[in-house]
Parts: sequence; C-alpha cells; structure tokens
Amino acid sequence: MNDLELLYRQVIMEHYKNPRNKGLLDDPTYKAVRIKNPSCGDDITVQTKVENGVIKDIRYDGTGCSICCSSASVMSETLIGKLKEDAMTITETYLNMLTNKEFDTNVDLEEAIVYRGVNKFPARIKCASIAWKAFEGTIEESE
Amino acid sequence: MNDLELLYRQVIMEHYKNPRNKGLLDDPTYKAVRIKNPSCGDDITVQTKVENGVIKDIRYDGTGCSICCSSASVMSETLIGKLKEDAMTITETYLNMLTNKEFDTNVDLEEAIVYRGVNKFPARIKCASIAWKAFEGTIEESE
Amino acid sequence: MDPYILKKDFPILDDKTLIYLDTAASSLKPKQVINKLEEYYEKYSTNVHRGVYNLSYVATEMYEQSRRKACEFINADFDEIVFTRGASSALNIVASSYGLNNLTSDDEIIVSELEHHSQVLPWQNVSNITKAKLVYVPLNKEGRITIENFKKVLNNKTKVVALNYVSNVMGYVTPIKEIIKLSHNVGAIVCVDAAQAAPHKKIDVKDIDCDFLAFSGHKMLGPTGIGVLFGKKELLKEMPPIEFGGDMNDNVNLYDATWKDSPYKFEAGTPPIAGAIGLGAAMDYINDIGIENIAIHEKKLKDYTVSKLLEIEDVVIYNKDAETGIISFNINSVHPHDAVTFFDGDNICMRAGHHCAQLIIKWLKVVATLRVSFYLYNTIEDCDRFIESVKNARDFFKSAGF
Amino acid sequence: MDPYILKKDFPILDDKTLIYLDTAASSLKPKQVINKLEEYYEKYSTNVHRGVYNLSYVATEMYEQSRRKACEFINADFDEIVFTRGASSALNIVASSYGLNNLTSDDEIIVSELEHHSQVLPWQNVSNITKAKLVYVPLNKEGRITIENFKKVLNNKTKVVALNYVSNVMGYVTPIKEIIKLSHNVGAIVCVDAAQAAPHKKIDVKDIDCDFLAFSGHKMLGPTGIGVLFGKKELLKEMPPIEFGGDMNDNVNLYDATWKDSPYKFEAGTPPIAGAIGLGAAMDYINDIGIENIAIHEKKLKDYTVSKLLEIEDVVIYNKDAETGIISFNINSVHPHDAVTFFDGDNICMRAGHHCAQLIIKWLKVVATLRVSFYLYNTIEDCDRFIESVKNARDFFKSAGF
Ligand SMILES: Cc1ncc(COP(=O)(O)O)c(C=O)c1O
Ligand SMILES: Cc1ncc(COP(=O)(O)O)c(C=O)c1O
Repeated sequence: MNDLELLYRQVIMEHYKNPRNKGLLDDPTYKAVRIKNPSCGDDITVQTKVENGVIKDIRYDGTGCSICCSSASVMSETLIGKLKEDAMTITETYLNMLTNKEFDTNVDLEEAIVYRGVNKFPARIKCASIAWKAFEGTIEESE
Repeated sequence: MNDLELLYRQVIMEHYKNPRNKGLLDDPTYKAVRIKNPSCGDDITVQTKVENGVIKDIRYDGTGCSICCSSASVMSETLIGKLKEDAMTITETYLNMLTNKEFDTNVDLEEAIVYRGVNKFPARIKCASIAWKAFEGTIEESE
Repeated sequence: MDPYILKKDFPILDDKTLIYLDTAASSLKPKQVINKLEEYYEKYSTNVHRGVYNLSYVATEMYEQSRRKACEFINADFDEIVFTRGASSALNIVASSYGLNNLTSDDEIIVSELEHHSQVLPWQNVSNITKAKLVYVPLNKEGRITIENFKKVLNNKTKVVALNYVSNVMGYVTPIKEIIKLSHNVGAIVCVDAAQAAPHKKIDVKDIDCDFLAFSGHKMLGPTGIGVLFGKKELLKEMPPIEFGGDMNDNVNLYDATWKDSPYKFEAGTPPIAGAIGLGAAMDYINDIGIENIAIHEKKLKDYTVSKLLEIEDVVIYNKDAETGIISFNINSVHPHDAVTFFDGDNICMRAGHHCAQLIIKWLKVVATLRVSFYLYNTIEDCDRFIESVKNARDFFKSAGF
Repeated sequence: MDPYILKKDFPILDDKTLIYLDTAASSLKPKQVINKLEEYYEKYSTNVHRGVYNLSYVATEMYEQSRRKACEFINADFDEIVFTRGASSALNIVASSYGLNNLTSDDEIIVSELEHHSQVLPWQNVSNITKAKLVYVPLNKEGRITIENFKKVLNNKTKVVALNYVSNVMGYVTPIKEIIKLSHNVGAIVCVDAAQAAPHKKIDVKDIDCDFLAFSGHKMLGPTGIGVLFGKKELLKEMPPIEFGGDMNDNVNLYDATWKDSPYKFEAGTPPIAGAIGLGAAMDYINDIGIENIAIHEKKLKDYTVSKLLEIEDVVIYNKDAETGIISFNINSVHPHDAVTFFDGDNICMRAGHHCAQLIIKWLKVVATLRVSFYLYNTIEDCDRFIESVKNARDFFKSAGF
C-alpha cells in the first residue's frame, strides 16, 4: 500500500460513509465545543456527556473532508464508555501519533490507529485532529 | 578645490549670510508659491510680480540649509528685471544643469552657475532647486 | 514568449517534478526579482525620504522609480500611486477613507457575489456604519456580472460601485469599462479590484476611467507585503489619511498637524521599501515578455485543459468559458480537500477551498472547489500531467469507495 | 560579542570605508536574514493558511514559527502577536480600534513631546474624533519623561497612556514599568512604542505588564514592511478589526460576517509572509548574540563618542546622558543638512532633520539635529573616524564662513 492508500484505509471510508453518533442533541447535560480549520473550512462541533467520571455519550456534527468527518465518528466510537481519564490519555496519545511526536504504544487506540498514516501528510494533520481537540475542549469545559 | 569646497563657494556663503530680497510682502499683485522638501524640512515661499512681461520683483522667505537659502537669494538677483521668457529659460537651464541633464551653455546663468557643483551631491539637488521651482510655479500661476 | 525558457528564471522550478498551478493565490518569483531584493538589502538598505546622505538617496530613488514603473504599468500619474501592504489594504483605504466620509443612508453601494472578501467586507463595514445600502448585482446563470444585470441595480442613489476586474474563482473578465461609464453617468465612483487582472491583463486606468484600482505584488511575480492603490488625483486630494505618523505629515504641532500631498499622505511610517523595489523588477519582467503574450499563453493552456477535463467522467467544471487562465472544478462526491492531497502526491500545487470568496461558493451551491490557475511558467506538459493526475485521482477515490 | 566578526555578516559593510551610524532610521541586514528571504522566495514562495498542499503548509509553518519567535522575544503568548506593516501600522491599529471605540469626551490620553509622529498623530486623531483630551507629560529639563512629572498629569480621567520605551531622538529609556503600574492603578491602559527598544533592549511584556506594544522589523536587522503589535488577549478579543477581507473572516454572508480570533482578525489579506519569516531570522541573530551584550556595546561606543565630542568646540550635544546608543547634536551655526553632506563625503551615513519627531525638535528650540545611532556592527574605529570627521567638518564650515 502506498501512503495515500494507507491514508484512505477501508475503515476511514467506512466511517465517512456511515458516520456513527452524528447529529447534535438539544440537551444541557452535554458540553459542546466547536472547532474550525481556517485553512480549509472544516467545521466540527462535539458534544460530550460525562457521568460519574465516565464518558456516557459523544455526539458531533459538521462538515469537512473525509479525514475530518470520519475521524469524528471514530473518535466517538472509541471514547464512549471509557473512563474520563482513559479517554483523555487516548486522545493525547492519538494527537502525539498524528504529529510525529513520541507516543505511548501501550495505549490501545483501537480503530483510531488507522490515522497513523496522516503523519505523512502534514497539511492534513489538522483535519484528523479537530474532532479530538474539540472533545478535549468539552472535557476541559466540564471541569 | 575639492567637490565640497566647490559646493560651498564664496558666492554661496555670501548670499547665505547676506540674503537679498528676503521677506514677503503683503501685496496681491504678487503671485506666491510655497515648496517644501519633505526629506529635510527646507521650506521656501517665493513671491513674484510680473508687469508687461517683465519680472518686476521677486521676494522670498523660509528656512533651510545654506544651499537652499542662498539659492533663493541668487535666484532673485538673477531673475529680477529679466523678460519673463528669458527668466523661464534661465530657470530651465539651471534646473537641467543641477540634474546633470544636457543644458544650453549659451544661456547666461550669471551667478547661479556656481551651483554647478551640486550635481556631485545628488542628495542636495532638491535643496538647490526648490526656490527656482517655486519661482516657476509663480509664473505658471500668473498665466 | 517561450515558457520553457522562462521556467529557468524561477529557482523553485529547479525541482522539475513540481507543477505549480496556484498562481491565483500567489505567483512564483523569478530570480530577477529575488536578486533585486538582495541588491537593496546588500547595497543600500537604508530608509527613504529621510536621509540626506547618498545611500539613502539611492534607496529613495529606487523606491520612487518603482512608483514610476507602476504609473507606466497602468497608465497613471505619479501622485496617483500609493504603495500599500497589498490589494486588501488598498481596497480598505478606499472604503475607510472615501466610503466612510462620503456615504450616507440615502446612498447605495453596488458589489457582487463574485467578489473576493477583500472587496466585499470593507463595503459591508461602510454599509453598517453609514447605513448606505449594499446592493448585489444579480449574476447571470454562468455566474457573470453582465451589463444588463448591472443596469438593473444602478440608479441615482448609487454612489459607489465596487467590483472585480477578473474574478479569482471564475476567471471571468468583468465588462468594467462600460460599467464605469454607466456609473459615472449617475454620478457614482467605481473602485476596481484588479488583484487578478494586473498579473494577466493590460490595464489602462485612463482608458477605463476608473476612480480607484487596487492590486498586489505577490500575485504578479513580486514580493509579499506590497500592493498598489491607484486613485484619481482629485479624489485622493480630498480624502483623509487612515494611518497617521512617520512620513505622512507636514507640520506637527501639539494639538494639530497637516499632511503631505498624495501619495505620501497615505504612506505612514517606513514603507515596504524592498517590496516596492522588488515590484518594480517584477513589472520590468512582465513588460519584457509583454503582458498580452502572457494572457494568450494562459488562455491557450486553460482552453486545452478544459477540453481534456470535459472528457473525464465525474469532473464538473464551473467556469468552462472563462477568458483567463483559471479553472474551478470538482470531482463528483470527492471533497476537494481530499482531492488536493492526491494532487499534492503528484507534486501538483493547487487550491481547494472557498478562495476567500465564500459568496460565489455559496452561489455555486458547493462546499468548496478545486482551482487551477496558469501563468507564464506553465507548459502544455504541466497540463497533461495535471489531467493525468485528475484521472488517477478520480479512479483512486472511486475505488476507495467515494 | 565581537563587532569585528559580526561586521562580516553584513554584505553592505564589504565596503570597508562605509561607516553606518543611522540604525535608528533603519538597520543594516546580515546575510542570515537576506538568505532566509531568499529561501522563502526560492523554495516555498506560496501563500499561507490557504493551501492544503505541502509547500503551502511549509510556508504557513515558517510564518507561524516567526510568530512564536516574536512571542519568545518579548515573552508574549501566541494569540497576542499580530504581524503588521510596521510599528506605525501597529500603533495605528491600537488608536483606531481600541482608541476610537473606547474613549469619550470625558477621557484623557497622555502622550509626550518625546514621541515619534507615529505615536502622537494617531492619538491626535482619536482626540479630534472622540473629543478625549490629549495631555502632554511635561518633560524635565533634560527632555526626559519622569515619574514625578507623569504623576502630575495622571488622574482618574486618564484612559490611555501612549509613550515611547526609548526615544528615537534622545535615546532616553522611559521608566515604563512604573508608569504602567501607576496607570493601571487609575484604570488606564498603556500603549508602548518600542520601535527603538526592541532592537536594543530586552523586552518582557509580562514583566512590565503593558497592554499594547509595537515595534518594526527593519530597525532590528529584519526586512522592511513587517512589524509587530503585541496586545493583551482580553483587549484584542474585544477590539473590532480595522481592515476587512482576505483571511481575517470566518463566515461571510451577503450582509454580515464573523471574524476569526486574534491575531488573524487583524491580518486581512495576504500578509507580508517573507517579511515575517525574515524577522524570525533577525530575532534568531539577535538572540544568538544576546541583546544585553548589544546594549552594553552600544552604550560603550556612545559614552566614548560623547566624551570625545565634548572636547570639540562648537559642538552641542542634546542628550549626553542617554542610556542607549543615540547621540543628538549640532555644530554651532552650521545647518545640520550642510553638515551631513560633509559626513557623507567621508562615507559616514547619519541623519539630519527632525527624525519624524518634530515636537521634541521644537522643544529643543532648534531647526533640526544631527543624529548618530550605534548598533552591533559599529566599532571604536567607527567612532574615531566619526569624531575626526566632526572636527574636520567644524573646521571646514568655519573656514567657509559659517
Ligand atoms: C480578486 C482578488 N481580490 C483581492 C485579493 C486580495 O489580495 P491580497 O491578499 O494580496 O491583499 C485577492 C487575492 O487573494 C484576489 O484574488
Ligand atoms: C520611536 C519610534 N516609533 C515609531 C517609529 C515608526 O516605525 P516605522 O517607520 O517602522 O513604522 C520609529 C521609526 O522611525 C521610531 O523611531
């Protein structure tokens, strides 16, 4: 597989075409954060509901390229049900992986590992980051 | 004489220290034009009275370096009493001489010829020009 | 003109695999311009208008010589050329100085959905503050500003017409001369955004009789950080400065001050000296080739590419009949940002997005477009490689399931 | 630091006879900065923030890296650094955006006669429009802004204090930290003109706690056409943009639009990309030497030169006790423009005039001054040749009859 095929792996396409947890709720128990990528118009809002230290639910909506939209879907699937601390660790590890920083390979990124290929495309790192950054934002808001 | 001595010739100093025709008149039969040199703050106003095609009088006032002030004095002495056309020819010849353009050596510049040395100091050409340009302006105004 | 020879002037094209199709965002720079910048920084890097020593005199002469070159480039007079930070800054001066001081709630400003944000947002601001009404020329079904539609919105209340000369998304040439004539008939002034015209098209401000016109250096082989505002003498004369300080004043007292005449009134502080000098070199370069020759070359490349793209299934072109070297298109069901990564893999640089012109993107009812823009350094081989890449991109994304 | 070694970095100083004493107007440029500009133009001369292809990503990274360097240089945060055309533009943004939108006729603005036009004229304009009162700190007999005198004009009506950090004519360092503290006590914000401080003095915006601060690239080894505005986050956040278009907006509709956050809100259009990248290289250069070392070196040259000048009859020095490398002086009864031509003949570049600071020239009751300003590339030999030239000039003009 070449870099590009690596980037557009089956699992990414699957989430792009069949997004999970998409659509926002009108529910004040969720914290929401919106992030845009000024350079290309990606625009994602993430809503998170935390209960007793557990990520009870994540919803999102927005527009963007396949990397951006699919990563929001993958993020929601990966993090729902996790302990808040674990979700944050996974997020940090994921973002480090994207930006070619050292990252703890013991952390199980689950499906999100497929975004490893993005580090070959620096101009697209933001696309794969913003949903996760918005999630981080919702947790910080709730603290 | 080196270039600098050539520039600050006796005649220039003489006019700098004993300016002729200096001080403006409150007389509507004179046309006045003010010119400034933004780069160094020279500021000269020239008044001209033309009668029957003859330069009857020239007055001026202002501040500036020795080249600027003396050239106003020399200009007034050179041009008073001349036919308007001749005064304009002298002015044009003088300005051409300053800027290293071709100029008609048959035109008698009288004392103004001493400013020949200024063309060695391009940064000072404006200083030696503005009184003469202001004079030109007064003639154009009166037409 | 021979693009194969010209290519050699552009150091960035030493990379023979690079295909640069994003000139509408910013052009590449020839060594003649880069060397000129170096010359300033290595030989006479002093301030202008201020020193009375020789080096500073040289810098001032070079700076003002660039102004004279800009005059010749668009047939303006010396005191009608203001150096600015770029086209955006230039257009903002017109809106802030002329617009805010001359418009009232009785007046109308004509703009269009085909404008770059830099030509529409300053006038939105003027409209917000003065309550002058912002009026949009309806675009025809191709997305063009036509005389016919322009007449529908022009009336005696129109005080300002602010339109582009060439659109940066659609590449259409606006019939600006006729628009200006019609506008003057009702007493309106016309501000022309020539950011995409100046690099590609002979401009004659006296012939078209525009009141203001703006363009940028970096889109026409020149440095970043320099632009030109043309304004008619009589207008500039009456307009207040927008920035204060540095070199733009005459006499300064504790509680009041007077300004220099145009253009200096609008050039507060140390200007972008190297930028202006570099822009002069860029204009020389363009003049040496002949801007008409550049226009013909670009059009040829664009027509060729459009004809080939039309043969590719799943490609939608939004402006196939454009008169200049810009193509806006998409590959069906592939988000342009995904597509552009594919092209990047083939070392083809091109834009995906809204091109700072969201209104026309919304008008087209798309999220974004891909854009290709040609210039003098592009060749038929560039087009062929690009077309090949489009085919491969289409195949790749389809097989990936898009 | 060894100025003899540093000199070699400055291509213009290949001319060994050249003595450049006009850094306060604009500094010379080292090859490290010139090379960086070349690198941009030759390797990745694309637009920023817009392309999603790799070259454009590189340009954007380099541009934003310069912003981070500027942050470190003055200890600011990322979103507090706006790139502008220069110090003048930066100060104008503060006056036009903060000043015009926050002041009323009940308020007072403190400035001084020691200001550069770029720090006094924008506030004259704000005063004219808002009717806020412009108040001048009385200078002490040396021409300094003192805490004692500042207290005389500070009161509960003071809303803005706009002062220089280092004067470009007198070279005095303003006790800005204490002034800021006093100002904050009465609820005023402080805008610092650091155009002459940034090249010569460690600045820490958190330590002095200023609200705004401005400086230029070209005075600190950087390119022309680039400057920096620092503003505290909370203030920038509330301030409206001054220029509209290009890259500063978020969503654009027909009749309204939203803006990006700071700093982008204030960077309309294509920014001076090469300028910003070059400024980053200039900051690296200064950091490598250590700005404190530069300051010590300049002060040494200045003290030495003053001591020698004081021995020359007919020389009047206006600021002999200045803390920085600036000397303002005259030769009795010789107009400074005449004098400067003499120095130019000895290939010594220095300023004569009002230095865009007419108020202090009027305060000194002179028509103009000569000004010498030292920087890292000057040596004791430069001082000696300059002093020799002053003596010769004096002799020449006296013998010519001045
Ligand atoms: C049509 C048009 N107008 C204005 C601009 C703004 O130019 P700049 O970003 O150089 O200020 C551009 C460039 O993007 C443009 O294409
Ligand atoms: C103290 C001071 N402030 C402001 C400025 C203005 O800087 P610029 O001309 O780079 O905008 C200068 C430069 O002359 C200066 O010396």
